[in-house]
Amino acid sequence: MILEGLSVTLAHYLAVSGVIFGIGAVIALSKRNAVAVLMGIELMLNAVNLTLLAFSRFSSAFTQGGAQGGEPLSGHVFVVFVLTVAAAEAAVALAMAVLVYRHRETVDLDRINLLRG
Amino acid sequence: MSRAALPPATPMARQILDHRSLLQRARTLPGEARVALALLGIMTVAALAAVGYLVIAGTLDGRWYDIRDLGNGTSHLVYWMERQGWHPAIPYLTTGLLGGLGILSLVGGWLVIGSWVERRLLAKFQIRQGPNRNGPFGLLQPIADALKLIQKEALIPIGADRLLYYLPPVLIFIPAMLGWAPVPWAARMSYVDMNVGVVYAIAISSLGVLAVFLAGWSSNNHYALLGAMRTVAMMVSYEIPISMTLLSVVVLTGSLQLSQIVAWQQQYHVWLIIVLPLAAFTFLFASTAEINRTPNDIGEAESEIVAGFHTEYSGMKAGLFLAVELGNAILVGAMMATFFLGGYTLFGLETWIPGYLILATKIGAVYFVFVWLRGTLPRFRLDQLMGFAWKFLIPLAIVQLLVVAVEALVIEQSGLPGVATVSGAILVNALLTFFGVRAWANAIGYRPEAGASTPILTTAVGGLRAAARLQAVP
Amino acid sequence: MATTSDAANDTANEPYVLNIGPQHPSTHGVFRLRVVMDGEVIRDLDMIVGYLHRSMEKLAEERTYTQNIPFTDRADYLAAMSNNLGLCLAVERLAGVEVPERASYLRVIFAELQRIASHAMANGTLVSDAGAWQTPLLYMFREREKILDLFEMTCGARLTTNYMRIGGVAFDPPPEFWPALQELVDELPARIDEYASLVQDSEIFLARTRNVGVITAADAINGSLVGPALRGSGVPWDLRKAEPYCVYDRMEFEVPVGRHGDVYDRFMVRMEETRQSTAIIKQAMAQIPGGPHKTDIPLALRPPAGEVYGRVEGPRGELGFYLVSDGTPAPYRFHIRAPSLINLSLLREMAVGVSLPDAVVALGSLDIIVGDIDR
Amino acid sequence: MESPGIILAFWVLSAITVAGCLLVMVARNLLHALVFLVLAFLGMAGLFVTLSADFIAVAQILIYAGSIAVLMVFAIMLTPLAVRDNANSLYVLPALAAGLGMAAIIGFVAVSTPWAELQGDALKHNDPVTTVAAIGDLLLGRYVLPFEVASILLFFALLGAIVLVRERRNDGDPS
Amino acid sequence: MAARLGAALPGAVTRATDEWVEVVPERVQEALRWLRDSEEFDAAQLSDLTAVDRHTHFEVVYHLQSLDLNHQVVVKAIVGDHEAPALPSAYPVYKGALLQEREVYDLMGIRFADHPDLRRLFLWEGFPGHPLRKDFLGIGGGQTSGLRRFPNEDRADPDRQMNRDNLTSQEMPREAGGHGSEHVASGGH
Repeated sequence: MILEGLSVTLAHYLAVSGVIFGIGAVIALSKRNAVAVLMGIELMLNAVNLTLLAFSRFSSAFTQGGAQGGEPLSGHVFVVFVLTVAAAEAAVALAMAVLVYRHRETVDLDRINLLRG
Repeated sequence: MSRAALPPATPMARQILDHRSLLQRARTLPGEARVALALLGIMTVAALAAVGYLVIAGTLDGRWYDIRDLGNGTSHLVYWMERQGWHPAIPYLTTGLLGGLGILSLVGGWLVIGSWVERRLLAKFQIRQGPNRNGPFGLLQPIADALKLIQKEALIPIGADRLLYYLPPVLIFIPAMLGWAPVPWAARMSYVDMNVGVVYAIAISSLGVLAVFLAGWSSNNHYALLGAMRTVAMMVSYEIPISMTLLSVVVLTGSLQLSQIVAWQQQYHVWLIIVLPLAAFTFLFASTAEINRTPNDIGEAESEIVAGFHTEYSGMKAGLFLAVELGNAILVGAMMATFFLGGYTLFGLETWIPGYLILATKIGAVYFVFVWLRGTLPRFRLDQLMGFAWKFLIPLAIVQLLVVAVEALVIEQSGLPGVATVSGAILVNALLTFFGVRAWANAIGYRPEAGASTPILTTAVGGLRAAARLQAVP
Repeated sequence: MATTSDAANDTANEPYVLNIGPQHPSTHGVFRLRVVMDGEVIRDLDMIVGYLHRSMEKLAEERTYTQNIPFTDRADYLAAMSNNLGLCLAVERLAGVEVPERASYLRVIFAELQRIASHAMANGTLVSDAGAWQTPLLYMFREREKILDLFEMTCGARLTTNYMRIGGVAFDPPPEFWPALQELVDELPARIDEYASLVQDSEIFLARTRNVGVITAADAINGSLVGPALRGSGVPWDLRKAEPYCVYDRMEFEVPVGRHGDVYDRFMVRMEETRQSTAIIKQAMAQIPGGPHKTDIPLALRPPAGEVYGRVEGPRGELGFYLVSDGTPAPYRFHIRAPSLINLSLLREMAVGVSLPDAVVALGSLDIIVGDIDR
Repeated sequence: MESPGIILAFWVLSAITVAGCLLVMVARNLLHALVFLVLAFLGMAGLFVTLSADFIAVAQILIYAGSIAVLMVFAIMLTPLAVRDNANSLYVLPALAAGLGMAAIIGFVAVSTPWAELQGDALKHNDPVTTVAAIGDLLLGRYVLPFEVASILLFFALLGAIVLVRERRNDGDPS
Repeated sequence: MAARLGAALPGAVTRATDEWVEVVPERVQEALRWLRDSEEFDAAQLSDLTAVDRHTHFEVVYHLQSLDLNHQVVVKAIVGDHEAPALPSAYPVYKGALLQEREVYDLMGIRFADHPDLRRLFLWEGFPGHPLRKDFLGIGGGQTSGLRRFPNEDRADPDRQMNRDNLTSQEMPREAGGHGSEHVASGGH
């Protein structure tokens, strides 16, 4: 087969996750619109999820049912928590965006400089 | 003059029976053709009888050519391919393609027939004829419709966002098709019998929201945007009661796998609609909201916002939206049948009748209910619908879930015979449904509007003073 | 969507303008509402009419009185008989023409048939506006069809009947008419009950129409509302009782009056009126005498100089004809007091601040006919 | 993981996901960006499937593509005058530098670290396992405390969001 | 009736017949209010409002109806200025005058002072002339009745917020968001 010898390893997943994390960071840091920043943050969280799942899948505990003392699916559980936090964070952040818009009529983060007075 | 005596409105069945055009046409056929037709009919009956005998006698049981289970055929194909020593990807891909084609053709065929059925049924509800020009009983009408839609001009509104305008008709089709994956058509016969079937179904159904929103937003039309926002708000709200009710089902049956849910119903010889009537109602009602059908079709309420999110679509793009609407109705019918109506089982009859036929019948029944509702009921208002979801369905679904959790525990672990525990659960849930619904409706301030709604009859005339006098009399 | 009430915000937010019409399923014709929305709620409303304006009143000044009767068919095209009747009564009063008794009975029968047909349409479309996909509408059309068949039988036209004449009616109905009419009035009460059972106790319909579009009795009177819209608000005002024309003083019937003034009451008033109309037709059929159906009048009728305001209770309420004559065969001034137009006076009050579906239902409950609005 | 299907799926899905992320970055229109974001989320869900995480994949679709995307839709629609474009701020170059730096570091660590002890027989093992039951056991067993904390967090997030955007009640005339 | 009205509002009544009362045009609103509020006449409803062009002057005719007493009162106001007729509005007294006065303004050209929303009702703003006047013999100004668009329909009054934003595109200013084809104008903006 053409694909022989092209086996996918943990490093592949980690690299992809790193790239996504980097792009997410760029979006989060460079966008003006609060919603766009939130998109970047969600992408970064996603990248972390991918890392967690990859480690979970590639650890020997996964198939040996925790014979070496590790829980095989701890990574999955962490991801569940990350999903939870992401959902909560998205809800609150978007509520804040709406609120800020209502008071300042912009969600341009460069112009929201309340603390500057 | 001749029109003065219109035929009175007759019941639907009578009208169908009175429809003699096919028989009349048969009488005008030449003699040979009639003989040939009769022979064909006799041969069909004989073949069916033979197959039925073989099935009942058990000589064909479990073989790949057993017509009761198309899944057996596929598995035999896979075994054959593996015996040839081919690469494992080939049988995998083959079966995947076969199943995909099967589902696509089935759903496609159903779309064609379903649109005819809907129009005919609605016509019967509305004391009119319905499509009856193209082919016998107007059966070719859907094809004519499709041809008409295809050759229509594809308009793009000025100021529309082109990318987002072209995407949604396609996007919305994807979840409507993907949703069929976990449906068990018969024992061992589903496209992917995944472990997380229920969650998958919910997740896939939530994908359609975005397509609807994009369609409404990109059209650059205020009706479309209003319809899109209404649909999105409604879908998001009604996902919660749907998830809650499906959670009750999952807790009771102890599995997220659709085939296991059907198996549970088979094991206890009871449909879940009997065990969980409230959940079944919630699911049906919330589904009508999810798929935009009467009485919850506020997203495309034609008397208010014309056609809602697909106002600006023309030609086949509009056709795709309409097809998806119908396809979603069938998909919901399949889910309803699987979760609450025993799926492909029919109290033992599934041994004799192919399971997919039973499931199809049940889907048809649910679809009939949808058409019936559409032919009968007015439409809710958005705030009423939202209030109904948040104030009524969700609290009741939560209570139901708690009760079901206890029942599941009892059924699983009490060691009592299943008949006793399940009957107890049925009783408890029926009581909960009856009293819980009434009590909660009372608690949130619902009072049925009975009486006092007929007008006052008077022979006096007058103005404000007369009006005050009339209202003063109780 | 959500906004605060800050003045700054209000000016900053683009108003969300929705054009309902001129081509829209719930405007019942080429009628246009320009609505400023805030989410689902209507903040402002403007009514744009005139798409069907034919300047009937100007055209009428160049035609004889008889030649003007067909115009009235086309003003309120769902109540042609009542419109014919209104004009004929006004001209007869102006010119002092006597009407044979048989003609008066025929006029009552046809005007009441027209009322049933028109109310059927009004209530059917109202339920359609509330979202029932045409089923109730088509049930009501079943009876309307039969009434239109009777019209066709009598005068050859179904919609623009042009049946009444100054001094009587154009034709005596053919012999087949009476058994057909008898059959219709015999089955009508049962059919109306069937229709009512389909709709009036429907929980969804109640939820959509109860306490929606409420007009108080005082507002309804002050806003010049007439017909079922006025009676729905509780005011027992019906010209057939107040100043009986034709032979209404010999008929026994009751005036239905609503309790709350909401959309549902207007719907129910119309339902009850169809029942009362059936009763009136039955009485008229029993009482109708023989004799001529028409007085002969000169081809070019020259009423004496003067003015008259003649009015009848049409299906939509008081339909008035203000005629000024200068002694020539053509009216000097010909004004139609159109109930559809004037009933819209309170639309803005009804619609602003409620949600769009409520406004649509409220508009439907006023039962407008664009031909009548625009003339 | 040497089954050709998985290898193909990995590369295709990675390409889709990364492309989606890049398009989010360059899209001029916020709603276009949202569409690409959903694409990236779906690609990510596919990657999760290749890691035998069926439940997490479906949850990813449900929560990210289904819910968070819709939340963003609402946020975008509720701020109508806000610029609907996806413009970059002044910090674009530093951000690019930082992001690329992070990606480079993670990539370097990922590739250069010898993950030998993690690449035993486990990787040859492709049998799908049912993760739902196991995750459930873990959530209500070992991780019950974080689970409860998460539920409280969700509750307060719900509460906070409602309180934040609640409209001031302006009784009286609505116009 | 004329006597009673004259007694209540001295100088308001100019002429009276059996059928109607003519009042001074400037005081018509006052007279209507008195008629509405008086116990004796109780003219609660304005059933009809119209006008007649008498070549030299306009007659504005009010048909008032008492529902409780079941009688009709006809009030007329003779507006002498045929070029620029004007009259106080009946709207403050009767809400039902809203559309009827707009109709009279549109077709006869009589301006009603303090009417809240005096725009043309059937015809578009800018339509030359008022068709129901006796001296209106055809559309002048080179315009025909078969216009493709209704000119200035949406620009009637720049102060009204509703008109201002009629033809701007919703939230996304794109190339053709302005007043383009009829499609845009009627398609739901």
